[in-house]
Amino acid sequence: MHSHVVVLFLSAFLFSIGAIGVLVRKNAIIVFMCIELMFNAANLALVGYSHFLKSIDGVMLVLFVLAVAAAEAGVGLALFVLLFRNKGTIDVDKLNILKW
Amino acid sequence: MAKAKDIIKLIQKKHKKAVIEAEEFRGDPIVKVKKEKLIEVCEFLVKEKKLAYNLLVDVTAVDFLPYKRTPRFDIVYVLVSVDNEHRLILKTEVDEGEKVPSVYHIWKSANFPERETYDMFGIEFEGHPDLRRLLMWPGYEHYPLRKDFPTKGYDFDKKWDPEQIKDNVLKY
Amino acid sequence: MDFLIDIAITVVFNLIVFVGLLLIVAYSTWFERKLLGDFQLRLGPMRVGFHGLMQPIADAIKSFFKEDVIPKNADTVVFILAPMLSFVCALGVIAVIPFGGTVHIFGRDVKLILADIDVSVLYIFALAALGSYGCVLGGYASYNKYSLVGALRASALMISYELPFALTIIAVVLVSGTLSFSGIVDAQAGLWNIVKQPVAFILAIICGLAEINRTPFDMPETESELACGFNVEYSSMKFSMFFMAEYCHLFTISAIITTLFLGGWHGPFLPGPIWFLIKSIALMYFFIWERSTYPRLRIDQIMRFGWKFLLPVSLANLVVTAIVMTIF
Amino acid sequence: MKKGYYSVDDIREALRKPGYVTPLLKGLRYTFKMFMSKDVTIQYPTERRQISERWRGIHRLLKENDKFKCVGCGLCAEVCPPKAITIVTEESEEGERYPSKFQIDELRCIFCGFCVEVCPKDAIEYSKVYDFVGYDKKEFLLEKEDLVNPEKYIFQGK
Amino acid sequence: MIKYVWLVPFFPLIGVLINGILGWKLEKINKGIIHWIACGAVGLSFLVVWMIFRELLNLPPEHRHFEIIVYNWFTSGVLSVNVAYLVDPLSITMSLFVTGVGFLIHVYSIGYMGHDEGRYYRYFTYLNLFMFSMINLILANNFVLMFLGWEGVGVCSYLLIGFWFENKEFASAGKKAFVFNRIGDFGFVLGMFLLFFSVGKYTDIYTLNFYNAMSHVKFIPVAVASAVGILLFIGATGKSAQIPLYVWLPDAMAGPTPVSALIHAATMVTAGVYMVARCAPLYLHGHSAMEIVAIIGGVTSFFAATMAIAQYDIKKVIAYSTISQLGYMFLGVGVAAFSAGVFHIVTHSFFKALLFLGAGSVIHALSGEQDMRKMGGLKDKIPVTYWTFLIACLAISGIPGLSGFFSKDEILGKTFASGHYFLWFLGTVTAGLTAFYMFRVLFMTFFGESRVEPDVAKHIHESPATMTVPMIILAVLSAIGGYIGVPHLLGGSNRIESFLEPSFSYGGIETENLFHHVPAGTEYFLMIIAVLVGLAGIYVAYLFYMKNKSIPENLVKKYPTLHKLLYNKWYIDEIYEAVFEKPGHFLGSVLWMIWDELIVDGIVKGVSNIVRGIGCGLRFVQTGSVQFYAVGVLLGIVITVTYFLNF
Amino acid sequence: MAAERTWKLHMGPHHPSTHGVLRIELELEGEKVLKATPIIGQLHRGIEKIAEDFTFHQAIPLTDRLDYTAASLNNLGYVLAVEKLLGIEVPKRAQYLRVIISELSRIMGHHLWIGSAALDLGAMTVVFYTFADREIIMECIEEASGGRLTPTYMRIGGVSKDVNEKFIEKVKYFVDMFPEKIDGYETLLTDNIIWRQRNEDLAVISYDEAINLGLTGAVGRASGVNYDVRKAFPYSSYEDFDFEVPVGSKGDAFDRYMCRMEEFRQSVRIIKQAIENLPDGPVMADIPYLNPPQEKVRTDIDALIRRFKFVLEGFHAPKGEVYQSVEGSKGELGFYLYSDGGSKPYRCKIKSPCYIHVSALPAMVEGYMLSDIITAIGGLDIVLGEIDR
Amino acid sequence: MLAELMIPVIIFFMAVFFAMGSGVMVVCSKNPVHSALWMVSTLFSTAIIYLILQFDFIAAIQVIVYAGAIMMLIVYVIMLTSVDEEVRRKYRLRLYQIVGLAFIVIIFVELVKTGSSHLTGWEGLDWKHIPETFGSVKYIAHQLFSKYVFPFEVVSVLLLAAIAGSVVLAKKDKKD
Repeated sequence: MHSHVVVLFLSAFLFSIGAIGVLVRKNAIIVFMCIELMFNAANLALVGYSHFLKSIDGVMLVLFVLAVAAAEAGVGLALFVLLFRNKGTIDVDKLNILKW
Repeated sequence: MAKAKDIIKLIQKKHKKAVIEAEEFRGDPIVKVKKEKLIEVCEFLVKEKKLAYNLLVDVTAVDFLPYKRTPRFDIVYVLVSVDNEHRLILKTEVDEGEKVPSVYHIWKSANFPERETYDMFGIEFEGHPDLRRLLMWPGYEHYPLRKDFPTKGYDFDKKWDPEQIKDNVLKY
Repeated sequence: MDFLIDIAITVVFNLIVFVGLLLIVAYSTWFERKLLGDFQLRLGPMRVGFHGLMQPIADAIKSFFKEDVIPKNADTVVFILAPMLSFVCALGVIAVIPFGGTVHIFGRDVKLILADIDVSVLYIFALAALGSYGCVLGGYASYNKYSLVGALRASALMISYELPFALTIIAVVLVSGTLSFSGIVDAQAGLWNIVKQPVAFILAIICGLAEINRTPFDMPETESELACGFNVEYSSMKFSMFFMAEYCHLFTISAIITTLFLGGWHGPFLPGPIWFLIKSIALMYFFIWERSTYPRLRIDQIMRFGWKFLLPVSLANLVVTAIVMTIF
Repeated sequence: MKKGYYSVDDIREALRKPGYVTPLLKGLRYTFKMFMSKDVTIQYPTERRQISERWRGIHRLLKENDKFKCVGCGLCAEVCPPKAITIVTEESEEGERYPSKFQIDELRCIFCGFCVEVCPKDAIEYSKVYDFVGYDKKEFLLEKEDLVNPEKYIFQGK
Repeated sequence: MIKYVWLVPFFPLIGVLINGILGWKLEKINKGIIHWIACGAVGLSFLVVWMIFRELLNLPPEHRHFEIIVYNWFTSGVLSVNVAYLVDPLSITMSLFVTGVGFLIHVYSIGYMGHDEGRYYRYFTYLNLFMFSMINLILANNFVLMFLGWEGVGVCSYLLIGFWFENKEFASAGKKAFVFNRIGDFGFVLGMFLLFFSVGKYTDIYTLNFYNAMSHVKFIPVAVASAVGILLFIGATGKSAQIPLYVWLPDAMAGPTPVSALIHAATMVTAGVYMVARCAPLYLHGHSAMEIVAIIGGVTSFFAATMAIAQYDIKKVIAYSTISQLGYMFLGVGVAAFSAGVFHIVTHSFFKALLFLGAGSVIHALSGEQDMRKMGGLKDKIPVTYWTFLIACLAISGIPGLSGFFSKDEILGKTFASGHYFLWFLGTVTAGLTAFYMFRVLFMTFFGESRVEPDVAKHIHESPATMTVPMIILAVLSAIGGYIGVPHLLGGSNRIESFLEPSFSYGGIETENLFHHVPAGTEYFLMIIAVLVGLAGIYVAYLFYMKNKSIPENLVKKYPTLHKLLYNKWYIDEIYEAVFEKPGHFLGSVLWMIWDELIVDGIVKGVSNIVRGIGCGLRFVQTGSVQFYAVGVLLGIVITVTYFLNF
Repeated sequence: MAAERTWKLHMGPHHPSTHGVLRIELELEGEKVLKATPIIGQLHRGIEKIAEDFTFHQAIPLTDRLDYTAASLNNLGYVLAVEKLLGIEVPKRAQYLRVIISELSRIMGHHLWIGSAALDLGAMTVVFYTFADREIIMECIEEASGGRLTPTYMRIGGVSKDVNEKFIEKVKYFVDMFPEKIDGYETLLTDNIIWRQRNEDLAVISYDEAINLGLTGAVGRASGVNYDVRKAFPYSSYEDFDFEVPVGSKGDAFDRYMCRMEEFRQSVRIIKQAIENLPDGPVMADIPYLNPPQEKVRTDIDALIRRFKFVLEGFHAPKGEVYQSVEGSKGELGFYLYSDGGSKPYRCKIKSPCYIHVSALPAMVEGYMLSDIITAIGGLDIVLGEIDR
Repeated sequence: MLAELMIPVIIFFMAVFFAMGSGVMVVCSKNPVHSALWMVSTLFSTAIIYLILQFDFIAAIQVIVYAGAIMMLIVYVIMLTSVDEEVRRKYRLRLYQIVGLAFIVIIFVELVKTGSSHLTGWEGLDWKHIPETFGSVKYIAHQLFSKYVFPFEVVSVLLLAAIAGSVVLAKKDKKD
């Protein structure tokens, strides 16, 4: 067992935790953070494999994931601010007007 | 700078019925008008080109309790014309419990002085947008500048109890 | 045995550097008060020791024995965590700054730098990023409107000024061809970067001022507006941690700019560390001087200045540098 | 514009000319000039300012021939706006009136100078003592013997 | 320099990009930036062309042929098309005057369009786009790239005719131009394909490259070559406004006058002639096509001239004159006098552009008035315009010494020499008519007493320098431009013919035996006849419109039918409407009712109804709760992960 | 449903830049001020009520405590009002001395204003320079009266003591050296782009609005209200001096600043003229019912009796009412006195300029940012001692 | 030397456990700010793991971009939106959430099963075999601007779009 196995385990763990967070938390920002956590788990797996396979490709992908996460954070948080301004809440249960 | 006498004459001419008394003291015209005609006179004072009293300097009151005068208070308005550079002391009489029309809509500078007069003498101004206690705290019962208020204050020796006025302050 | 000596040297060296840094931080408060006094026709601290030399120590003792107040509604854990975070991140910067050449001691070549890592510049940014949590969390945890506004301003300021600062430094990195501070210093052995990058130097000073929240960019604090901003509820040692973090920043930003632009520890006649200190203190002098002279800007003006002036200029500087580097 | 008034607009306009950077540098130069000039601080307890002849410090009761000049007329107590002076007048065997009690509450005193001004006998004057400190309110109630030599209250430092 | 020929279309393209993307902003900042960019782009192109031209002159004639491949555009089976530019005398001559005249008209536009707020950038963007397309058309080394330019100029023409699109009439004029161009283009595309396949079939060389195709055109049957030629010529009639597709050009005068000058007089409309000249070997091979070209050209020139006589709109007269002159060019190329045709393109572009610019200047001075009946006596008020206009009129009338004389005479001479005597006769009559109607315009506009409306009269002013300077330059060119092609007969060496000759002769088909030898005396005679006819035209115009103004009215009274016929342009528009538009409309309605409504819509709506039904069922899944959806995503992940990890 | 976008902030009474114990209740959206309500009264001492129990003479020190940054100006206003009530003329020398002292006070007031206004905006050094210069004025005033902050120099009918040579020397020294110092302040502030950016187009009050809100002094003049009591109703020989009054036009904080900076120069100009043309003569009017001079009291029993009468009973003013104002360092400072013929003011109303200015604060700051309130208050130059009285 | 080898291993495992713990706390914290702080510590621990795996650059970028910028932004927005919002509330899992949790467990098991195929006992960090330049800035930069230049450009366009998007979103309506 090498380090990358541990890293992969950690990755799986964090991914699951993040998914649980997305599923059960009500605060949209925490949901958002949990998505970031899942991203991070994916990054960990990529880095782990990159390290294991001695290939830089995984790391490069991590860079792009970071950039995407940054973009997502920018737009997503702007959306939350807007939501809060207009609706007065960022509770995902109450934001279900997209129904029909 | 027009002579005080001319000013008095002009006001008397235009508002014969409104003026109760008018005199000149130490070079300044002093005119006392009826409370009911106050707004009318004030508007005239602002609009008349020869007078143009566009600056309301002060509003205050004088309490005549020791003299047992029936309209107990004199309300005093000090007016200045910036362009013509002359002054006027305009007065009106009001008894306790009566209301005076507010001149806020003519001179916005009447805002604080009228509130203060209400605060200190208990004279209410009709039409003032925000007639609250100004210098004294909200919930204070007395009117300090009335002549029957001792300079020491009523509760000079009373211990200050923060709990007692806390509610009032919070209400504020 | 060699291993033990290695460890001993490392430990002793670390101790010297951090104790020295703490001393410098402590005395930079004295330095600032003295200088401000002189700029303002006053004397500054005079009572404790000769010309108030013991004043920092007296202050430290005083702040230890002050009552430590934690507001009733405060987020206690965060409230305690914030000053520590701030202070640690401020101290950590010194680890990558080279303040001298190589010294021969116990038969070993010891580099006068705590951690000669090859991504020092990124390390600095990482610490700066974490350090600004200190302000933000401190302001948030205090449960006070003034400090919350201070915290919001701090985070806005940090986000806006990190960017031009980074771009400015990247221009220097381009010129030097390395991300490591010791490499940058070595690259300046002949010609200082201030000559190659004068615009970047000025930009770095401006952004540096904003990074360490000093006038005219002292938005998070603004004692006259927010009554001290994010640290309004802090007292005792926690306050002095913020305070020391601030002065530590003052020194470290001087040290960083010295390293990046003023040739680091290079200089004739005197040994490296001395030169390093002289240059850093000269920069600190400038920062204090400037503080005594200028009023502060308003938050929206600062934002506008940062985004509409500093960012384009630093970007232009970077582009021009890159083009010039490519051509020559 | 009326006579005797002038507009500041053109001064304001002229300010726009120097630009952005030069005035900032000029400011730096000015503070540096001040940095180089002499400080004005006085190291207070050890160093003291030259104060004027008319300084209104703590009161001094003057004596003449080892007796207080004061005849206890009470004008000073009367004129005192904050009522800081307490005076009790008695008559001696020789028929001279003198103050049996002359007390000044230096915490109430506002140092307006009226008492000195109205004293018909020039019996009270101001000393130059301005740093009178104490730990208790009672220390500030000065009796007439205390007022003879107020210099003893000068703060000597630690 | 020749290998940088791609710079020529590149500069206008840059202008298009800058003005097109940033123009709305630049216009708010400073209008100057826009026209500096636009004119600068064209000016730079002109410089490059000039340098290439100089370089070309220094080479021996047989080496004056280059193909610069920029990049491979696309390859599809046997067909490989490059973005490649052909540099030979013909293309360079064309691009030289296109960029030159284009530059002058750009400059002129600064003054003319200066008052147009809000669309200034758009105008210059279109103009630059036109230059880009036109240069592509000219410099293209293959049919596809040429077609790109061909379509591009059509689009620009459409955009610019409808530039003031608030006016519905103008907008529909643009549409009309576009539709007629489309008809022509259809023929052009068909011709292109036919050429491609026929050349491929008979020689196994599948190519659309001009040089390759033309070199092998002699191997295909004459009938096929004729068919190709006719199809291509249909395209040319569309673009160059020949019978039967000429009707759009008079209406195209709705656009701004500089546009009329540039696109509808000097450059775009000559594209057809250029194309025919470019395909010279093809036409020489399929000579019945060439006959048709000549006949159509001659007839068009005559008809258009007759129509021009009765028009009162100053721009329309010039527009018909353009059609007529284009007819001349086609006549020239139709009798295999390619260089003469191209020569006429060049001279015509000078004086016709000048005429349009002059007309534009007049219109500008009269605040938009175009009716000649409301002009008159402008000679002294706008002297520069008058003198330049006069030069142009003299040039177009074929007065010896001016450019029109040489080129026109060349065509007429060659027509005569090739044995088309009737066409020669038509041409000569047309020459007289040309002189007549041009001087009619001149006299009605500049001489006599003023008929200008009083409130307009106050504002009459000479145009700004940006307008007059290009006019003066063009006037000089109109005057001396003909000397590049002084025929042998008059002691010249006809340099343009010898310069252009290599461009037509690569097909391996001899042209010499097409022309009879005409004795010098006959030639002189023909020349004199042409000149005399022209002078007679001028005199008649003088008689009618200066000396005795009642004559035209009397004539109208005397021959009302003829006048009506001429004034209504032989009722061609009405005929077209009756023959094509009405049945077309009917056919369209039928198709719309049956095909569209019933079948197409039926299918579409049926599908949508099915989808809606499914959606009605599925909408209960859509709770609006993000986390519910997340469960769906998780389900997907579970399936995917399970599949990939276990199977 | 929409979230509450605004929040409330209580600025003061313990806030570093409210210049005392002013409290402002702010309603903010982000950092934008939607509503500002000044709440005053925390320093209310009832000076008007106390004055009713004092004789006219005794009430003089009370006025020192109104605008303590320029105390002598308040003195002047009060004694002028009493003199007007009594109808007495003051000797020329006393008038000139009053002018010198009051102009020095005005400079003192402006010194404190510019120092604290700059400190509010973070320019921490200016306040020390101004205090260094203020010290010189303090010394002058100390030389004349014996007091520094609250000199109580004016008396009804004149001034308390004649000045000595040292005073004149010191004033002359100050007048010579001060213009250079003003240039110094301007180097640090006026020219500074940051200072300009913070002040320009801020808290704008138009002419009509200014006059309607009753703004006077530099605040009013910045909006173009060309009203200066020294010019409109000259008192205490101000008509003798050659000076001009600066007037702005935009009415923003920067115009207020500019007007005050110019007033510095004009005050120096007045002091220079007064100190050079200081006439000889007595400094107290010789009126029977006023306090007789000490030399007479020592020798003359009649004077002694007058002194006793003056102190114990005070003088009886004629029945009537007057309003007298002076140009204070903040604006028109007026005293309305009603006398019922007794020896005490029956009613003494103090019209303080800052009081009116504070009432105009909401009109100034609404729509600007949180930081701008600080600038606006700094530009208003308020003193709570005067507002709350 | 044993110690030299052991120290990174210890740090590695500490970081792993710390990351796990903080990850759990991100989901469990009631206060969103605390949640964000735990998130920062997760990211920081992850950065340490990257560091031990010798990806210095990625570690630094992780801290700067993730912990520094993104999380700072999140903290900022939390402060803007829900500082005073009541977080304690009755909570009841819905059916779909329970189903989702089951799915998550499945995924976790699957992932661990795959990852643990080499689960044979600790053999140490295998960072000895990695060439010195592997994770260095220079190497990554070379790769980024040669092999990955197209994704790089695409991501830059994405960021640009994100900037435009967030500006448009955050811009206040002119109407009010």
